[in-house]
Amino acid sequence: MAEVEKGCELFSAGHRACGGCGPALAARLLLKATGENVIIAAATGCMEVFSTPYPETAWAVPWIHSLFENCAAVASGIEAALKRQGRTEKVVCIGGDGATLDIGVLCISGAFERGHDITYICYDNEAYMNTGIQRSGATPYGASTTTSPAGKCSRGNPRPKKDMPRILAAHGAPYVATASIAYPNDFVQKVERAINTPGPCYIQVHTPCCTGWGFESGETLNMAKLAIETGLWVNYEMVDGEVVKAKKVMRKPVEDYLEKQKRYRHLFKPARQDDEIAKIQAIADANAKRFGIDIKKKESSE
Amino acid sequence: MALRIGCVAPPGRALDNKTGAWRVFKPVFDPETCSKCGMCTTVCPEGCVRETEEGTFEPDLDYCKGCGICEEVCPKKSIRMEKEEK
Amino acid sequence: MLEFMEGSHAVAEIVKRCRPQVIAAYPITPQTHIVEDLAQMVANCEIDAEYITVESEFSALSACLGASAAGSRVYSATTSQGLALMFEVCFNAAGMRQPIVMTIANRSLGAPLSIWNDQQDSISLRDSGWLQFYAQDNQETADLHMIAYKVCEDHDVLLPAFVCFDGFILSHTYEPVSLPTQEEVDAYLPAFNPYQRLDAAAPLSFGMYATPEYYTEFRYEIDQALYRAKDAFVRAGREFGEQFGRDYSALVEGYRLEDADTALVAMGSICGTAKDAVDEMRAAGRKVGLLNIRMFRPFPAQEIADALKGVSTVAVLDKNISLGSGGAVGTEVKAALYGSGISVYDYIIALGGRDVRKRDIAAVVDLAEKGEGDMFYGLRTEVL
Amino acid sequence: MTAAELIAFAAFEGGVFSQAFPAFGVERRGAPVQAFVRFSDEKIRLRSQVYEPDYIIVQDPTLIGDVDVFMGMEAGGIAIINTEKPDFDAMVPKGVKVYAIDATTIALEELGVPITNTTLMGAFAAATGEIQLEPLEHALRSRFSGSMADKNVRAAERAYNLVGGAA
Repeated sequence: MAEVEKGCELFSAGHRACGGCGPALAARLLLKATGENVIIAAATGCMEVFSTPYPETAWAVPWIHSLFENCAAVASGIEAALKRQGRTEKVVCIGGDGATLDIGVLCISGAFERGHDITYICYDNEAYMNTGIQRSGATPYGASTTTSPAGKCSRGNPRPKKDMPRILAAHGAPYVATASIAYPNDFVQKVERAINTPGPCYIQVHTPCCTGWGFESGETLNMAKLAIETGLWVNYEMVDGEVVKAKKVMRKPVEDYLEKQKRYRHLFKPARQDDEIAKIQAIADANAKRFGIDIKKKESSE
Repeated sequence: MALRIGCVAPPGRALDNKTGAWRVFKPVFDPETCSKCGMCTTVCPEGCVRETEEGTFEPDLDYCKGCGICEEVCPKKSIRMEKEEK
Repeated sequence: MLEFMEGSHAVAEIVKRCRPQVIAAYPITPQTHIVEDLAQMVANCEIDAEYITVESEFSALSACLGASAAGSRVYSATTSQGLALMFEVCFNAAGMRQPIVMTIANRSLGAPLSIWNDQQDSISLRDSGWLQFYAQDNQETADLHMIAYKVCEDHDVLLPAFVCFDGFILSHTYEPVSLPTQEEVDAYLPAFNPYQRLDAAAPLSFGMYATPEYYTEFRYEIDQALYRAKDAFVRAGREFGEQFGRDYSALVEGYRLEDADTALVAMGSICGTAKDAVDEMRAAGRKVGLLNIRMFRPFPAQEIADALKGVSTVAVLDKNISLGSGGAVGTEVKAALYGSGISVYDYIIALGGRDVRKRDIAAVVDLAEKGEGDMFYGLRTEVL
Repeated sequence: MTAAELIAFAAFEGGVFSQAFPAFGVERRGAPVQAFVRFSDEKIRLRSQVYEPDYIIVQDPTLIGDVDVFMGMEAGGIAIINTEKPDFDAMVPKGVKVYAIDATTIALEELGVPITNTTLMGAFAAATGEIQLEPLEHALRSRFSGSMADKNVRAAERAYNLVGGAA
């Protein structure tokens, strides 16, 4: 693990993220992977706000924030300018799931279709955390948020997560991957691969949010790991549109993950909602089937 | 301090914000049982766990928010969260 | 040397000679000829620039912002709905102090949909922090692009600018234009020298957010920079005159205002028609003149007050309507002349491509001299 | 619009100020369109459309009858009309001189396509005397290159001579 610790901190302490912030860790790991020769184009969002109140920036690399939905377009311009000036910095976008899967889709689609040499990192904490935990296109089925609250006639968010990796793979992206802060080295290696692959690459990194999901701050990595162990999050890579690698697991039932988070509390209290839990289990089962992540149990080894 | 045109700033000033004050619990590192795996420093969202000359680790309490992730990931259970004395 | 060409082509030619490194634009009528010409120039290697074929105007200006922050001279062009789509980025680019130059082929805003000319689009961005220049003809349009780059990139200014020329009326009109050579443009406009840029060798954070402790001061600084742009424009305009013989050192241009009783005030191509109308009225013994507002942002209030000293009546021709409040130019001219005793009347005219003739200008003067104003001119009441 | 642009260009080449612009619209190919030209010894500032033309050119004779192509014309005006069958005398205002020319046939013969801009330009030059042959040819040669230039110059000259004979 110590290998990701090389170099100095390019994402500095003193930022204003909540204690136990998954996205803050993702930002640190991202810069471990990119090193100094990078320009970051950031979308408005939790990370942007907790890291850059004037004049206290946490970023020790060139960084630009313009608006919520345009970081891919801003990065397109930066990449074009660097090309024209003969410069070598890598251009990396970073945006949350709202900026990426919802409001920024137009700009991202354009940038990917045009084939700019940029890497887009989506830190996915599965809702609009900056503004107080509203539903996004990345909010999973059944999660209660402030705009998809559980209630008498609602069992939380009624739709599954949008499949952004596949959408961007369909744009012809040469490298698309998912990652999780539960596996820091894997994320770092994927970022290195993405920034060294010519053309537009995409990584969606799962970054649990203790505040938004409702768990203790020390549990952030445990939660990220459980998402993978239940099959609700799959770490995989797509090269030229084909899935080439997916992390295999001995799957646990989804409720091991769900029952630890306040956003799913309505599935267990006041009464257990077996049908809803079964629907979420079906999502995990479908993921497992699509990516072939199940490790076959050997009776003897158990 | 003169404002920098365009709300632009050089790096470094985040360190002015000593987030250690946010802490309720603080991590106590036990170098005796430390296996020097470095997981605590890798996963710290603040980047405030430093390697000592001995190869063990210690938190920079000026910035540690006391989240407890390091305690959770330590394979040797050599980090313990204690209530902050204020 | 005068050459005969389309207005849009004159813009593309002068932009080429201003050497932008990154061009990002989305086609929209009546701006299309400009960006088509530039794309062809890039395709022919006549211009050393990246041309980003963005998927929307919103991305066009966003890409320009990024490229500008990375230290390149940039260019875009748009109009109407496209400019409206850029609204958010416009405020952002000015706040981030990026010296972007963008041509606006002025066009009305829907609904109802109209591709025809008025100045509602750029006027609606008057609070955004962009400098706004309005051209009377295609010669001025071309010249103002060079001046705009010089003013915007001045380290005392560091703001973006719209160079506005009337859609179709200028953009699609063929007329003689004298374009400086590449060497002449290079002598006038030095290579882009960014004040600060995104650079791994000297990292900076751009576009940070400001708490209430700082926000007001940042907005104050932008406002101050706009006022400094007046001086920068005067300098750049005078220098332009010395080099090319066409002087732009005045933010407002008076035409036969000496001894005038009534003054028209207008912006853009309508000034040409108005000058001919003024000549006819003068020939008929009427003391009428015209004030052309060349720079609308920053607003030259003092210059307008000085130029109109001595007239008794002012008729403002407003090719826009701030719905629920009258024409934008008229409102600001009234403020500029507050307390002067001059009667100022506003006329909403030429919206959505409605043609304006000399006799319309004369009719406006008649109305103003009768004290009738603050109205839509030439309403077709029969269809109401 | 091309004809208007070429005529204004040729006039400019002949040493006067000129201006050409279309009646801006959303018409698709084939729909009727209008374009305007002004010449002057002084710089042209006027931007309004032309309401009282001294000259008109009608490229498509089928418009006559549907549209009042002579609107605003006064005695002394000149109309150049592309037609095979000049049978519209009743509509011509008093004092307006009409030159009918079968520009489509000339264009087809010289250029191989029924595009009459350059042919009518030749006719206009001869009928009005506003443009001399030399600047006209110069304008065409800077607009077209190679054999296309030759063909267009020939078409214009043929019309010029034809109308010149009639004038």
